[in-house]
Amino acid sequence: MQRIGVFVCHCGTNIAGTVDVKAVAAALKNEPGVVFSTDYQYMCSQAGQDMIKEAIAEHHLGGIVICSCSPRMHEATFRKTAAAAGLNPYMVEIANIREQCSWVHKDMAVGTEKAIILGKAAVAKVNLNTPLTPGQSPVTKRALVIGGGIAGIQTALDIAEAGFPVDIVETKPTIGGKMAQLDKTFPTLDCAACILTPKMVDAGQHENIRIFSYSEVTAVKGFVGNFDVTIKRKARYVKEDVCTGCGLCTEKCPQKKVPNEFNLGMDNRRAIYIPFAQAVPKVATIDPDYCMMLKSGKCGVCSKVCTAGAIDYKAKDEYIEEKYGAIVVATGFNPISMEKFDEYAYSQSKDVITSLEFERLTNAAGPTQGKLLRPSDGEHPHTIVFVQCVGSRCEACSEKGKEYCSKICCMYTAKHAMLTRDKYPDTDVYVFYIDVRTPGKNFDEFYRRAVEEYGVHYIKGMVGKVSPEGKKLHVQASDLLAGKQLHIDADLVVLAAAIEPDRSARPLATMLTASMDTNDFFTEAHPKLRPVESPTAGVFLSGACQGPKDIPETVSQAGAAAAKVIGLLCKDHLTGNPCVAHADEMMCNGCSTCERVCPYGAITYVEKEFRMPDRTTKLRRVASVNEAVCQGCGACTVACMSGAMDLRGFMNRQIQAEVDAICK
Amino acid sequence: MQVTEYKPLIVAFCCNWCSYAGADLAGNNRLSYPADVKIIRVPCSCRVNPMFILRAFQRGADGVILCGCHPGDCHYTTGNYYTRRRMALLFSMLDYLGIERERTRVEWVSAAEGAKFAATMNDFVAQVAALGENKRLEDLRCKK
Amino acid sequence: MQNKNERRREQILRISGVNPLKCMRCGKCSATCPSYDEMEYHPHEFVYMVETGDLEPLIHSASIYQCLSCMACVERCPRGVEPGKLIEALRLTVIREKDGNHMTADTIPAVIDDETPQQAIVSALRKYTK
Amino acid sequence: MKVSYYPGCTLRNKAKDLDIWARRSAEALGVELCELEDWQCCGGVFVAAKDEIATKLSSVRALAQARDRGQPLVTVCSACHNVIKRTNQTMRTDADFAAKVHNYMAQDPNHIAPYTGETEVYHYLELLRDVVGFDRVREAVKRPLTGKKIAAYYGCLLLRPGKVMRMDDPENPRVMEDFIRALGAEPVIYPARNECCGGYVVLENAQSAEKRSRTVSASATGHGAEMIVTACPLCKYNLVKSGSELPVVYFTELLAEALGVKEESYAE
Repeated sequence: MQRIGVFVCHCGTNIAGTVDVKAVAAALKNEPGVVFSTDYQYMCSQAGQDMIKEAIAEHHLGGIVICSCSPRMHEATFRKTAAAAGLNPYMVEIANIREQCSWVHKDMAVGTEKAIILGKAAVAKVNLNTPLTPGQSPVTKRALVIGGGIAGIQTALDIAEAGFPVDIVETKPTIGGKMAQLDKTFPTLDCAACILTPKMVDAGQHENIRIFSYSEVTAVKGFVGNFDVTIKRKARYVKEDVCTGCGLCTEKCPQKKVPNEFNLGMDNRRAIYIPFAQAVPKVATIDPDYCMMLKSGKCGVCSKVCTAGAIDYKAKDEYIEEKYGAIVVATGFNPISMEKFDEYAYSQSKDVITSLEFERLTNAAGPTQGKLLRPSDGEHPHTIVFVQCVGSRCEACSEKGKEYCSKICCMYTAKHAMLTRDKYPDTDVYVFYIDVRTPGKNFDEFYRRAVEEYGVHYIKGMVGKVSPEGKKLHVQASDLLAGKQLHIDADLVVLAAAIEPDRSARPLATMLTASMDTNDFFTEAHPKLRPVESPTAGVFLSGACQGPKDIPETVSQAGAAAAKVIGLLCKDHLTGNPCVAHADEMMCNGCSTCERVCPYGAITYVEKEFRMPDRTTKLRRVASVNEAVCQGCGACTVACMSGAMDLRGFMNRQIQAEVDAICK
Repeated sequence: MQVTEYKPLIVAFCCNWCSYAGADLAGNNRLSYPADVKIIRVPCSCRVNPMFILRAFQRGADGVILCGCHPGDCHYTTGNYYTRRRMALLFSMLDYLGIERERTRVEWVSAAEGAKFAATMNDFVAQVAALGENKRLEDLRCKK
Repeated sequence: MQNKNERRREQILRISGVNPLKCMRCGKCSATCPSYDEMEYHPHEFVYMVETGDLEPLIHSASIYQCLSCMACVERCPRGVEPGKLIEALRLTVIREKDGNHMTADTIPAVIDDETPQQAIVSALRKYTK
Repeated sequence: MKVSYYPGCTLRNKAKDLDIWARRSAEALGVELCELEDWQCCGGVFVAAKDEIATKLSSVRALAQARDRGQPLVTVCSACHNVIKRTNQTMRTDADFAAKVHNYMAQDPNHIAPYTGETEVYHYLELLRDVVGFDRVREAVKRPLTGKKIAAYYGCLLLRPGKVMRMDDPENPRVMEDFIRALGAEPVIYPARNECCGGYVVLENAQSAEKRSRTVSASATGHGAEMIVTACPLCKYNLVKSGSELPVVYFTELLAEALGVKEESYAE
């Protein structure tokens, strides 16, 4: 039994107006364990706190109950008070007799009676409290950024600038991501490469940044401040530190028929390649699926022409292990496959393309050197139809598309339409839309310019079918405002394909025990107040892996994620929450149920030796909670069938004592 | 002879992040509800072991209500989904034992829904009061 | 009158299983409808008119007999509204009422020839009569 | 192997040849089509309304009979296939509907155990693709249709609703094209192949059906087809009636011709 002190606060008249505080203090005096009980005008005031400290010392109190306002208000205050008096801060319980009593009841007798019961419940709980000490863990002062698009680059640069080392892991041979493939950017129409490539160079040259390109994260262990990460460096068959990026090999390689993924397969590259001129690192990579030397041992041209001697056909995948304090996910997005939308004839005609393909077709570094030419015959298209929302905003159970709005399509389509009309005024441009969504600075103005200054035909309605007939694409569509079914013979049809998270995100989320929504976007810790943190401590989110985003939003989120990482890495030690789950190993039956319900992956099972009553030892499998990872939700405590799992600070016994006290 | 009005005894479990804050907000806005409701704070609705609810009924509670974050808004991501499933099972078992469905309830109350909290409690108390005392599971040995 | 309209609307929703509130008004059903030009009211208008309860014009319109039941609108609707099923339910509601038959056995000989497959006749009777 | 076979009303009358060639070809491919006893007309169209019970009973009877025989149910006519497959799906997924059907069926003199969607329903083309295999068809071909440019016409009934029919990609199907390739001919892919021919509306608005069918045959002609092949008697009727320049034939006729069993069936 503890020696308990009870302190009833008047809160001016806030409590005392409806609750007879003296009666409460008197009634609680008789509760088991209570050795001291008093009331005071303002417990949270300096005088009130001093009174508590004195009482703790004078009466050798082992636990205190404050009957006052909500614990959400002053629990932290009174815990500090207790600590200052040498009492463990977790020996403090609050009975909420203001928000949940005096403020919601009008009758003094009723309020007083309820306040006494709430006080009794708190006394019953504190009787069972045990001193708790939060654990401390050191912080590895290095960050990992997974994904080297604009989100990853910006996050890495911001962290590096703050003085912490950062590693970027990128699966492609170069950083740059989707933004490197874009031509112009809305709403200012500055060229994507002009604003991105300097950042890529900065990242490549920064003393605090290491870039692991052509690499993947394959395993993550540990917890906030202490992640152990395995990174697979895929064999690129070119020594990264020796290659000068001169590009001679990429001109001499005899294997010319490799679909160029950077141009979305609209032209070819060689088997040894540098994705684009401004690649970082500017190093060649051999594609093992097409290299004749790797496939059949016959060729070796690149090795012969390489003056630096960088080619290494015998290279193997390498695995490196590194420690990190924080991990930022920046795995980005991809347009969805148009396979299930063949009413638009994407797979039946080369002249039906996606918006990203259109982006390459208008890019000076693209397959047509920036001339807008039909992929089928290289002719200038004179009628172009843009179809919005292809695969976005589908019903929830759709087998074809996504339920969400992809957010960026309205704006990039306005950009495409405007640029087309600007460069080729003889071209008719139709945009079929359901809604034009332009919430963003200067966005709607931009869209209006497309209509008013550039004469883009915006038509409210959807395209129903695209029929390739001869050299034309017969487009059948609704014009809802005119009440007509339109039939347009187009030369080019551009589909605004919905975007989805990169495929690598799902396995990565499993490794990180970071949660995802049903669309495989990473879930943020709080949708409004913690938008760049994952619910898993130490894992942060940057860019479109968290939801569809345009470039300005991505860059702001990238900076925000970096700020959170810097805040974490600045600390030498992390103080945990001591109210975490704890397994009684003697009771644990090793069933793994708790492991499965834990949303944080905080529970693992370990084999442990136990001494049996007959003096033999037995190896048993028992649950072990990582206190640095556990967030204290208690899901495991209820799932545990043997009753071994309990939650410190909210133990089964404590809650039952509260129930009993209330029901007495 | 004095006739006392029947006052039901209601135990409310509220999760720390949404519903407890919602209850506080009801207080801040002075939205009254019957004093019969006594709130117990838990970190998450999924911390509520069915045992606690059975215990409350055994000790003479007339109704038990469990409040958590709205589905999808759980501070711990998935806690309230566990709650929803567990309580569906528990309530059907209670039903089998003869505890009326109306004596138990799961309600999602966010931190912004002070008004909903008060309205829910008013409604629930009236509902339980209409049923009268819970005698089915009550253990008289626990009565003083 | 109000009641009759409401009853009809309720029946249409019930037997079609369609929820017109799912419609996001994109017009893809009407974009895809092969009978568009034969109709006075078009698939997206059907959905909206049933949603708002504006049934009278539809009931008296020849449009409801022009649907081919080809299910193109059902297939392509991004929201799973299934306008084709709604039109069918509406037509059934009309033909089930007194004197609602749109076609009778007597009128069939005039519209068939020696080659007309039986399938066409039974289908038409099923679509246009009770 | 043995499969249950549902010919349907039109194959007994106006489209006898569709039926005969299907039977002959199946025999040549080692599949025995066991015609259901006392089958009744499927009604020609699937009535989507949930409260239309009686109109679907004949399909349920056919399905139940196949189930009792332990055989999959095969249809040739696109319309029958559409009705029976969709009825089967409804029996599987709509418990309320199935219960009402059982109440009806319980009054049948030859009452059978309640049917709950156990039977697999194949269109003849699916049978060729999934059970026989197009490779086996290719091997069995005696007179390949080499050089012929054939446009497959699916119409609407074979493919839609895609979620229920599960026959092929409803927007870019390939089963008939693969079938044509297996016979040694060259398929012509044209966009109108999954558009409706006008269907039963030919009796209500002949002009509308004519327009629809013309669109289809013009599209096939424009893409260089020499012939249109279909699985549906009504499609064939509408296409021919609208004055298609191209000959319109049933897929079973082509199959019988390639397998070398066409003359035999003429002899009958």
